[in-house]
Amino acid sequence: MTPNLSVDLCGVTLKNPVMVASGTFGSGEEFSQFLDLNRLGAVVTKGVASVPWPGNPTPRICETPSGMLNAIGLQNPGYDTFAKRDLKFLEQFDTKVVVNVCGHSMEEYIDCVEKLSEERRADLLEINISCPNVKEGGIAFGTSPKGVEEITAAVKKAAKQPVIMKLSPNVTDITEIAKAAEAGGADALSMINTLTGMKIDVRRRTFALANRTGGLSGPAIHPVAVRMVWQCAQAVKIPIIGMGGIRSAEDALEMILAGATAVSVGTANFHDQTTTLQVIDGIRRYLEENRIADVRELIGCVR
Amino acid sequence: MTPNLSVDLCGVTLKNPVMVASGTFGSGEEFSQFLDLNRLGAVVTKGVASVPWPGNPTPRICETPSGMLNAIGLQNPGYDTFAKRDLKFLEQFDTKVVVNVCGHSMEEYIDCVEKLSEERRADLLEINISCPNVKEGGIAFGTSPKGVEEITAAVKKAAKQPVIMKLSPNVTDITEIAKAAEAGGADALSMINTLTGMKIDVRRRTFALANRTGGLSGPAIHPVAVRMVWQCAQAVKIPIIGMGGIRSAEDALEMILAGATAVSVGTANFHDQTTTLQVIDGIRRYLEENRIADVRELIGCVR
Amino acid sequence: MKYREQAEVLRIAQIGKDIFSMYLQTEQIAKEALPGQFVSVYCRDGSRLLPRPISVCQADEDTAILRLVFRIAGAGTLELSRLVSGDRVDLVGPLGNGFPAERAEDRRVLLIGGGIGIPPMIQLDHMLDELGTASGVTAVLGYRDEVFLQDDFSGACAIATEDGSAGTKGTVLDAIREQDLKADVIYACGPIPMLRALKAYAEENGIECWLSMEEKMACGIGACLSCVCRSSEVDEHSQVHNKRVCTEGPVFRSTQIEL
Amino acid sequence: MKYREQAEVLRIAQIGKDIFSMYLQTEQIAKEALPGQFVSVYCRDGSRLLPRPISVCQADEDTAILRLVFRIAGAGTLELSRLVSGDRVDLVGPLGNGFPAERAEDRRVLLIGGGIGIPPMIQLDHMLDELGTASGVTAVLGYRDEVFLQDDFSGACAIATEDGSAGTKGTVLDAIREQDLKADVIYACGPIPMLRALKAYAEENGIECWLSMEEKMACGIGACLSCVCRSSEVDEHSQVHNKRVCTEGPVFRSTQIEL
Ligand SMILES: Cc1cc2nc3c(=O)[nH]c(=O)nc-3n(C[C@H](O)[C@H](O)[C@H](O)COP(=O)(O)OP(=O)(O)OC[C@H]3O[C@@H](n4cnc5c(N)ncnc54)[C@H](O)[C@@H]3O)c2cc1C
Ligand SMILES: Cc1cc2nc3c(=O)[nH]c(=O)nc-3n(C[C@H](O)[C@H](O)[C@H](O)COP(=O)(O)OP(=O)(O)OC[C@H]3O[C@@H](n4cnc5c(N)ncnc54)[C@H](O)[C@@H]3O)c2cc1C
Ligand SMILES: Cc1cc2nc3c(=O)[nH]c(=O)nc-3n(C[C@H](O)[C@H](O)[C@H](O)COP(=O)(O)O)c2cc1C
Ligand SMILES: Cc1cc2nc3c(=O)[nH]c(=O)nc-3n(C[C@H](O)[C@H](O)[C@H](O)COP(=O)(O)O)c2cc1C
Ligand code: FES
Ligand code: FES
Repeated sequence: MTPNLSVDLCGVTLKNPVMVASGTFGSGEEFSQFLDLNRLGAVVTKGVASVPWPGNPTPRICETPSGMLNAIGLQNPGYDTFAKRDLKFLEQFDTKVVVNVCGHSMEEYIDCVEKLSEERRADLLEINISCPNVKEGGIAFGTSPKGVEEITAAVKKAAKQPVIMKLSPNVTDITEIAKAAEAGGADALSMINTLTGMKIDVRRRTFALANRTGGLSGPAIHPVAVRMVWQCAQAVKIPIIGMGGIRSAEDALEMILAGATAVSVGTANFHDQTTTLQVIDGIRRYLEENRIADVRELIGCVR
Repeated sequence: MTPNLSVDLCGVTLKNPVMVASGTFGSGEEFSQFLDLNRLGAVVTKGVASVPWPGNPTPRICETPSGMLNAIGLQNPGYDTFAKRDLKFLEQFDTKVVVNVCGHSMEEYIDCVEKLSEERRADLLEINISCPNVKEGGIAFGTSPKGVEEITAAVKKAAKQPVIMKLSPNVTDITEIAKAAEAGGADALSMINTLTGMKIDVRRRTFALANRTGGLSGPAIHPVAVRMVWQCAQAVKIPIIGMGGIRSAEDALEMILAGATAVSVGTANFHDQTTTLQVIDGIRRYLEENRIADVRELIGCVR
Repeated sequence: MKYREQAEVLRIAQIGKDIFSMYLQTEQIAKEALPGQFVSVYCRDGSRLLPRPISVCQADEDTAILRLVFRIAGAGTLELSRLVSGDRVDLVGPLGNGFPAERAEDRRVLLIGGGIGIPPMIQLDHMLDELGTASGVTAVLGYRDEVFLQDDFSGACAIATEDGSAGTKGTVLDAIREQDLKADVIYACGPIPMLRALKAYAEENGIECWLSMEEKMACGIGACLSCVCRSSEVDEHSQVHNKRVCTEGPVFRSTQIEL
Repeated sequence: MKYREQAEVLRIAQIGKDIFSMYLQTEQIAKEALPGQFVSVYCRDGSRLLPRPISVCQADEDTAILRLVFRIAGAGTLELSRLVSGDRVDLVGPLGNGFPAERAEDRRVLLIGGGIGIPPMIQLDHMLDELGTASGVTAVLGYRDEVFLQDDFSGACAIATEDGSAGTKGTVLDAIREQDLKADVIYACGPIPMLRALKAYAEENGIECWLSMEEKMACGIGACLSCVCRSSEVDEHSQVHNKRVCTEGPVFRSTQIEL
């Protein structure tokens, strides 16, 4: 008996629940030299905006214990190049494509989502409302329930594809934010984006990142991510894509047991380009060893 | 030239800025077999309440990448035993004593602080308002600015010693909380307590901790702690005690450069009982190598 | 006294499926380690901070050589299994109270070990053998399937295996009943279900019974309150119904604790 | 092609203060590695996730033996320095573009290395030596104090040391001026201040100049946009004034980038 690994994400069937985390995998081309993209549940692309963004000055990253900080600043080539080059490249693969969208303002998000609505190569949209560089008086959209509900509703109106809202973990109560996204009409949630952190270069007595603060990712944050996925799985009815520090099948299964319908592998791709495949194989092995016929039986079964 | 390591914390002189983090060092007795407590800037005791608390069921801890989760649940022998045994034990040492206070309700905090106000062996009080088991509808005092200001003001009224408020990192904007504590009259801030996390035991398909969630500590959280110390150092005028993942002099110096007047070593004590001494020696070496006469020159010098 | 030492691996060998036996050159730890005490073993990998508590299996007072026997249970013990002669490993110990060997005087003794709970019974067996004060010592060893370490005991052992591949098919209690083994005092280490059954058996039959407990540990020295078990009476140190396995234990009189 | 391999350490030796030379048996990487390319070296310690980019110092096409020379700069390179023969290490490579050796044809070449930027110049030197098409190749090596690797170059090298303990006292540019070295093309690797000075020198004197850049890397393969440097023109891939050091670089024409 081969166990079923496929899951349904807002009406889109993934061949398995393992995707990649936006920004850690480009649009897949670079990684396609190391693994067969056809094997992935979905490719999630680096955040794209309607026009090219230069991103932040360097250094943009630094290593931290079992993790890293990044402040790429959402550098991206803009929608047109992205569509012509990246989406075109992905066409050849039998996998789903989730396009991650960023913006400085409500209008920019909507602009990009509208452009994408004509794009049949984008199966799902993931809206990054957890990036630190947006207007509204310095507070990211993603940290106030009202802001989240508004932008979700606006994006939903403009979008043809199912909409995944990507949440920030830098909040007092993640379930409030999740409920606001659900109320705004989100079809699914992605969580978590990075925790805001800082490293100081003691030798040079300055910030390790040019941007001063950056986003903490990697295994270090896994326990926080699992907690938030679990909390939100109890609070909302829409599916959750769990991410944050996944580097093994066991880490992915923790997310699924906590309530995630699918998972994304991010920082671990940097350590081993084939992590996603190991996660997929490990989940299959777990199901076989435990005689579980369908991965969907595991979703949220730890309460 | 021997550099000066001593710092002033709310009028109390510490011989060096290195203390221990509450709950990771008992009241020092167990660790005194491995190191000379006289060398520490201060000993911070495990949280004490007016009466004994049984704490949570086991398992109370688990390991995570470069960190750990704990849900001890503030087990403590109650004020009387603590004073007779633990404070008595600490009397023999030439170091400062910070007593960490916990409570289920405002009244319990005040009760304990009042008992301590007669206690000359307690040099400073650290009020843990970031523990998850308090009343007020499940929201810890520590996560709303109003709650923080109120409890700070109440504690200040009852306390004879300087009052350090210990803040939770599980908030959207730590500077709001810090400002509320300052407004309530806090003499200093301790940050950060643990980040709420969860681990799932995939083999047994249940929570790794009996309490389900626990507090994440250790090097994994260091970047988040440094960020929060830095943010608050720009936002308030009272001194800050920095903690979260410190395991080397370099980690401690990051905190000091970010704006901490003193630092606490927590989880790292479990890995190496003598971490505090290595941190002290390393800070001294750094000052010597960089020809800095006084550690106080470093406080907050990275802006 | 407790010591923190960098011990050198003298030799390490696999002695069963996932089970390793390691000899370490210590300075003081092995000189002072008593049966039933344990050491905290620290990983080298920087992502694993907490100690791995491992029981003293043998400790030579003269040479200060310590023997540990462990099963690969996860990443930390996997790391330990890959150590080679000449490597150094951070240890803290000896920790905990150990078995009260003096309670064996003039009494019939059962030493009961289940699975990876067997190693600590070896040092106790050797000590009782040397003392010679007990009126008969029998080791009863329980396994899932594969038998290991039985030759390290000073006399013949009663064996139980779950799959019946050796000795009595069943548990250590089945072996005790089958061989009609009598005891005035029991010392035991093994999985919780075994300890629970022994506690009931001993208390029903009025046998003095000492159990070695396990719990997750962070400090290993009594400071953090991670490792408590429930005690029948209010504990003096904690002032509540909790005893620290690393300090008041790991060995408890069966009547002292709830299981 | 890029490969992920577990390479075996053949030998490792300290060749200067904190500087190590390591030979690795690869499968494909050393067969295809060009001068100026680099490999991502991964740590074993689970707390260090990101690759350490290290330049190819020598690569033997026939034996697939790769030589890396590195300086202990932090915990990761410290870990690498403790590897011993027989250990295995995860590598990804060869990465980046490498130096355009063909630009040396019929031209006077200066190979300029500063400190730990010297290793990649060795493979380029050997290649130019083999090709034999350049009209003269001189290596100019700059050090703080202690001189290393100069014997690995095929000919005599001009040396500069900051403390004057060997060769010209001062920088590589001081050595170039002192020895009045002429070039039509410069290849260089070293610290940013050196590269900045060379860029200015080359552009003032109309010399074609190729610089190998460094930046912190997360993926090493062009996917994460960590490692960009500022480009003079809009880059085709990024559509902004950024080029990826790991992909469009690490070697850039001096006029392509801002420093
Ligand atoms: C007093 C005492 C004596 C022990 N003696 C032995 C012995 O002689 N031989 C032996 O093989 N094992 C012994 N154990 C169990 C041993 O400590 C664990 O198997 C080991 O810690 C597992 O570590 P890991 O990294 O391989 O597993 P992981 O599951 O990856 O460990 C994760 C964390 O959980 C802790 N942990 C996991 N299992 C246990 C456990 N059963 N008890 C306590 N902590 C645990 C680890 O120390 C670590 O902090 C003893 C435990 C105790 C408490
Ligand atoms: C293309 C390229 C080629 C290089 N070739 C060599 C070489 O041949 N020999 C050599 O000794 N060094 C070389 N370096 C520098 C080398 O990568 C760093 O010294 C090394 O990564 C430091 O790691 P660490 O863990 O010891 O230091 P840490 O400072 O502890 O490293 C922390 C993090 O920062 C990164 N980092 C630190 N310094 C640098 C740096 N200068 N460049 C890029 N990342 C850095 C590390 O990779 C790691 O992710 C090269 C760098 C690049 C970009
Ligand atoms: C280098 C880097 C770039 C990222 N870029 C994006 C991005 O463009 N859009 C986005 O929504 N998240 C971005 N993220 C966040 C990840 O998608 C993911 O949410 C986070 O890293 C946690 O997962 P991980 O711990 O597995 O990396 C980025 C993360 C990293 C490390
Ligand atoms: C086992 C354990 C017990 C703790 N108990 C307390 C406590 O009683 N009171 C308190 O204010 N903080 C307590 N803390 C939090 C620490 O004091 C500290 O704020 C936190 O662990 C971050 O520092 P670290 O990463 O260095 O451990 C505890 C932490 C741990 C790991
Ligand atoms: S492990 Fe800390 S008290 Fe026992
Ligand atoms: S390191 Fe990722 S793009 Fe260069």
